[in-house]
Amino acid sequence: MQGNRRGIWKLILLYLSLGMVSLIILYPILLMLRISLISPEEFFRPDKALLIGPGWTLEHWKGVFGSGLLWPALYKSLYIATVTTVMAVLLAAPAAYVISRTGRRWKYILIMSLFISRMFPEVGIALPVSVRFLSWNLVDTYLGIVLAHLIKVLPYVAWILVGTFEAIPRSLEEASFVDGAGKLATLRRIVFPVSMPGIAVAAMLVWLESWNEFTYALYLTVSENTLPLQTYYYLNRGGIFNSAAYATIITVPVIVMTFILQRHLKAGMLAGGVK
Amino acid sequence: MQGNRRGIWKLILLYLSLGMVSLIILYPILLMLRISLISPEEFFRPDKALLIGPGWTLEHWKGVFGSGLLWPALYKSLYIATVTTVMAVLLAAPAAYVISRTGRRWKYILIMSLFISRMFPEVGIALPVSVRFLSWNLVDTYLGIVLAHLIKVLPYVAWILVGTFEAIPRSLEEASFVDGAGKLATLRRIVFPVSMPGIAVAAMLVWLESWNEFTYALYLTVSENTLPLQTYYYLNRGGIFNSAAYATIITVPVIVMTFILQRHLKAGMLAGGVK
Amino acid sequence: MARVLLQKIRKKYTNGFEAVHGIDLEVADGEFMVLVGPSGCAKSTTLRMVAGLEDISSGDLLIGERRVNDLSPSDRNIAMVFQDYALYPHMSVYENMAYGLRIRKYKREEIDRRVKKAAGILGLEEQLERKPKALSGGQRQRVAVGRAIVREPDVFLFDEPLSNLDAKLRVHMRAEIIRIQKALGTTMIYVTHDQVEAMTMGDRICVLNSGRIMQVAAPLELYDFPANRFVATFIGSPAMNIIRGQLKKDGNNLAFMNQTMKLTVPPGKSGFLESYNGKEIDLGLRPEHISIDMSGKAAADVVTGEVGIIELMGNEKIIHAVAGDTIICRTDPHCRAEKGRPAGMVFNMDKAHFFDPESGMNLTLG
Amino acid sequence: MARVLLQKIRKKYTNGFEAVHGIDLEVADGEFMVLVGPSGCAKSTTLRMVAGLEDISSGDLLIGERRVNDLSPSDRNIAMVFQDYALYPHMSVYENMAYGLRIRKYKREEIDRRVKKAAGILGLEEQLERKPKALSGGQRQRVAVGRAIVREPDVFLFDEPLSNLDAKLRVHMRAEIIRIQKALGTTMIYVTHDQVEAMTMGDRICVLNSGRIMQVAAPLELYDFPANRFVATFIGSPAMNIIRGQLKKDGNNLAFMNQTMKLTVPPGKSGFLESYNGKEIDLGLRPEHISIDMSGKAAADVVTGEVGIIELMGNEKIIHAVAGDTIICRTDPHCRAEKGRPAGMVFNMDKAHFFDPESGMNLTLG
Repeated sequence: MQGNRRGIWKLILLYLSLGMVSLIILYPILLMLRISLISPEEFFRPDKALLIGPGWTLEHWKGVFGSGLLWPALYKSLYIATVTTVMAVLLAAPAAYVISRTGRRWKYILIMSLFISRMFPEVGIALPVSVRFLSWNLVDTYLGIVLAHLIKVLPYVAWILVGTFEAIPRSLEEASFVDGAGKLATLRRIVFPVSMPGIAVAAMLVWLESWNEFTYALYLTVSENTLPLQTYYYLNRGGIFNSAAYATIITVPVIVMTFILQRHLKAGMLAGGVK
Repeated sequence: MQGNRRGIWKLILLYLSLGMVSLIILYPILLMLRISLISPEEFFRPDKALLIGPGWTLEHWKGVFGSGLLWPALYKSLYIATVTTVMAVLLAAPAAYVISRTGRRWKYILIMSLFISRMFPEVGIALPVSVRFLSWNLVDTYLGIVLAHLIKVLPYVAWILVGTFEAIPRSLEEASFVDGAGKLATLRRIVFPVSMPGIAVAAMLVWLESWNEFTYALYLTVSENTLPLQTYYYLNRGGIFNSAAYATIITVPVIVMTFILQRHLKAGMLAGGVK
Repeated sequence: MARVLLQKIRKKYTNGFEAVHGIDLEVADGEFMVLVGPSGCAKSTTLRMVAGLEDISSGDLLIGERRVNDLSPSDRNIAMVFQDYALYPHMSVYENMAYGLRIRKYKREEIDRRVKKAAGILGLEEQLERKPKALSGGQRQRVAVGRAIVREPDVFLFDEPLSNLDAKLRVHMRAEIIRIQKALGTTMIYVTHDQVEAMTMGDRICVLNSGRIMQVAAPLELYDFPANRFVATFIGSPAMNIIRGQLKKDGNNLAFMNQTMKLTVPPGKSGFLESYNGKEIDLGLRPEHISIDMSGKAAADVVTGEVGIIELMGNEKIIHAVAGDTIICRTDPHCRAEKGRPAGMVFNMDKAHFFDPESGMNLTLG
Repeated sequence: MARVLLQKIRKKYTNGFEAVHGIDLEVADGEFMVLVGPSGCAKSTTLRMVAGLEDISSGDLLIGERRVNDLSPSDRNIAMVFQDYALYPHMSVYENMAYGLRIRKYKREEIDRRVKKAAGILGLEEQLERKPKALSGGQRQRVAVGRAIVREPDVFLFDEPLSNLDAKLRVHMRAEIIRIQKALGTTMIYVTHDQVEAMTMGDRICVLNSGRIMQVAAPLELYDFPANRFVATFIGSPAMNIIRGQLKKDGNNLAFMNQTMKLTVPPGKSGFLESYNGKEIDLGLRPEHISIDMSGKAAADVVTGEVGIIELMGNEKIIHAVAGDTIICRTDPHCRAEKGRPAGMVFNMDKAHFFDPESGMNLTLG
């Protein structure tokens, strides 16, 4: 039951919604950027105009860059996110390959551990984890946070990779065997190249997850902050403008990667791919 | 290429892994419970035996129940989780139904907003949100946290519900039309009953998500804490035993719901269903 | 029970695509009409317009004497069986059948009587309390039919209802549906893409192509006297051979000829073709009207070709032989034609059809 | 090029299920052998055991003179075409075909020569630089075949390679595969579930059922002289009629009779059946060997039944008539039999087969 007029209305509604969604997504980002550039006088003026308006300043950014706190935090965040990503892919890929070739019972275990690790309260889990890490001298170390992040991301990297490997028909490997290649040559020349896009997506998602992570870092850090901690640290002390500058710095690679990733996103990948 | 012996080894390996996974999941929970029941002397003894061993006490629990801080926090957490769930389902269901009956372009918008809302750093988004809420007098109110939680959960409730409604073939509705029912009667007598299991799963997942949520609550709360905040509050002040008791209280409904949910979990639902 | 009349029914989508180009069709009261055609021919769209599930862009749709264009599906007093059965999964078989009656506020006893009667007709008495997922494919199919017949509607609409069943069950359900339709005498419009199903079931068949009606006729009439080249090649498997050539006067008779063959047009058909003398024309001949002669003797109406593909069906052999075009013959399974070797094809020209190369019209129907 | 010999090959899974029960089969050098059977008959499992993709539980598999049971697929010098083609999606057509040769460390010029030659045979010269996803279904199929032929293996193994193509392309590719196999003279084992494909392609056909060989024979021999009731009903569509009855002495001849019919056993067949006098037996007759006589006269070997389902195919009519059992006849499309009316069925007893009711063996083969 569709007519010409209804079709046009639908299209208008569609673009309106598209605009609304973009606005809702864009607005807090612009607001964040603006706060990092607003002068305190303007910000605390009762009848302030937030997004547009007078009172622009680079003071806060100069403060952030000059304080000597940015670079260690940036380095730590980059280091942890990158090491977590490499470790997660190296650990999850072989397991995921085996699971994708084995059967339903393993997949059930995986999906359950994925579900449980996602649904249990982080503040609850972080406490015994940090108590344990304390006795292993892992609190306030890079390794400690990497391990905590691995607990968090491993099930879902495994899940994305199982999906990726499952999409490779077994007959592809069998054809390679019949063509004369061994198990290892088949992995290297067929399975790995074909699953490369899925692995790349999984890696980028893990990297973002670790880059953004807040709760575990909060529990496991005493001295050197990561970027998200630094954001909260300033806010907690009323440094709202510096906090906004830090939040902006965190957001830049997220926007870049989102832009790259959105072309590769499929509903299936989101099965494990969406946080 | 499978033989009898390999089959048995595979089975042993399977159950070993199952045991390992259970242990990894169970261990922090038991540790948490134990910390809430251990005497401080035992806990701070250098050669302490953590999980088993002497020094059991109910002191910390008595403290938690007697402090007068538990009941308001529990009430606030329950209230927020429940209101968020009801609102999320009521808002998302009609939109999800329309999207499931419309087409790919809407689904793309939904999946993108889902992805973006999941991948953007919470510490970054929470800042402009709380600045905005400040000027709307929503900071430190129940409504403020509910709204923040809705931002977080709406895309993925919508995603699960779109999946649920999509699984209902359009011909089912058409059959009902031909059978003489109107649009509304069809929704009430066919679509709604058939999609009930999916709606229930979505509701439970939202409830858990809101119940566990920490970052937004941290940013938007000044006086009355939710349970996760209370856990962190004690920890921050060195009250590790009270913190463990709070964490245990948070975990109880999570375990119950996980137990109920795991039977209904399907890979497809996890598309949006896993946090 | 009522006739259904489609008058200049058109369907044009928002994007400008015209799916149905103003078709006229009358389905008589109590008639079993089958709509058949290749995928994309708009047979389902046409059915859904009759049901009210698709808007009609222009034209008039009459059920009985009522114009129903603007009525909702629920007000047209039709019943429809869907390809996927569309059973309500949360209701028992009984409730599935009773739903339409409950919506229309029938009395409880009347509902019970009608459902039980339908269950009796369909052999579903034992399944009434079961949920659809506990039923076999054939039983689900029956419930879908049952849901249609309890309503005692003016018209049944069936949209490829058997395509999800296996071959054996399909043959059985075809007979069942024919039996029920004849017993109830309800007008039926039945959509299928399967020509055997169409020919087996329909009182008349309406062949559609790209939203236009190609021919409406009884099954064997369609096969023996196709109105045009489309129907000729769509109905029948393997398809009718179509050979391009020219008509030329050859003594008293007309002859069909091209580079590889010269065939005499029988006197009975010559009359219709006089005006095509010297012009291009398409010859159509079914595979079973070409026999293979391995004696090697040249005779009238024999064309020699090289044997290509041979398909062995057990009871017959399908031989593809190349003589300019590829010509398909249906022969005895013991025919000794061999791949790559020459074979003589005897054309039974009494069964030949001639089509206008432009319009595709069958010129020999008179 | 080599013969393939299966000796008492068994396949038993870890869970105790025995899929293949010790089968013996010899495929001669250069022969085109088709494995056919219903789903679950283990035809694919058998092929995969020959390929080395499934372990052989016991028995000997010989390719040429070598026992290859314990060799990996890569060492058996076989090539396989998979149902889903299994083309490497990240490689071009050229690289797909060259992969097996590269793995075996052939010289670059030799690889180039062989790939170009195979591309020539298959008409893929224009597609060599394309990726599989840029190809049509038929072209993908060709690449899969090309990948097999560049290797110049001892044996080709084809696992339902045409089931993903549409009917028209399937007929064409069948001919193509036959042509290539004959040209190269390579031994071929070809699995299909489609009996027309089996009969059209195979030099010989091996009919499998539940992991046992039912019959190995040339196509028409299989149709005309089935070794047992399974082959009789599996090959041919509609299936051969099987009617249970008793043999009794009737004057000089044997007669087959049950409650609805009495038929004379022709003298040529009587000899084999003497020992079944007075015993139960199954009569088998193909639908095309029963004709319909509407004259109503009772005569010898005529059985009267009530017409049930009528399927109209265009060139023929399939009539299901009930006379005790349901009997299926293949008749002229203009046959005037009508549903629900009686019809006389004339049994051509010269074409009849008789099967032992217990073992199912064909007793009239001699």
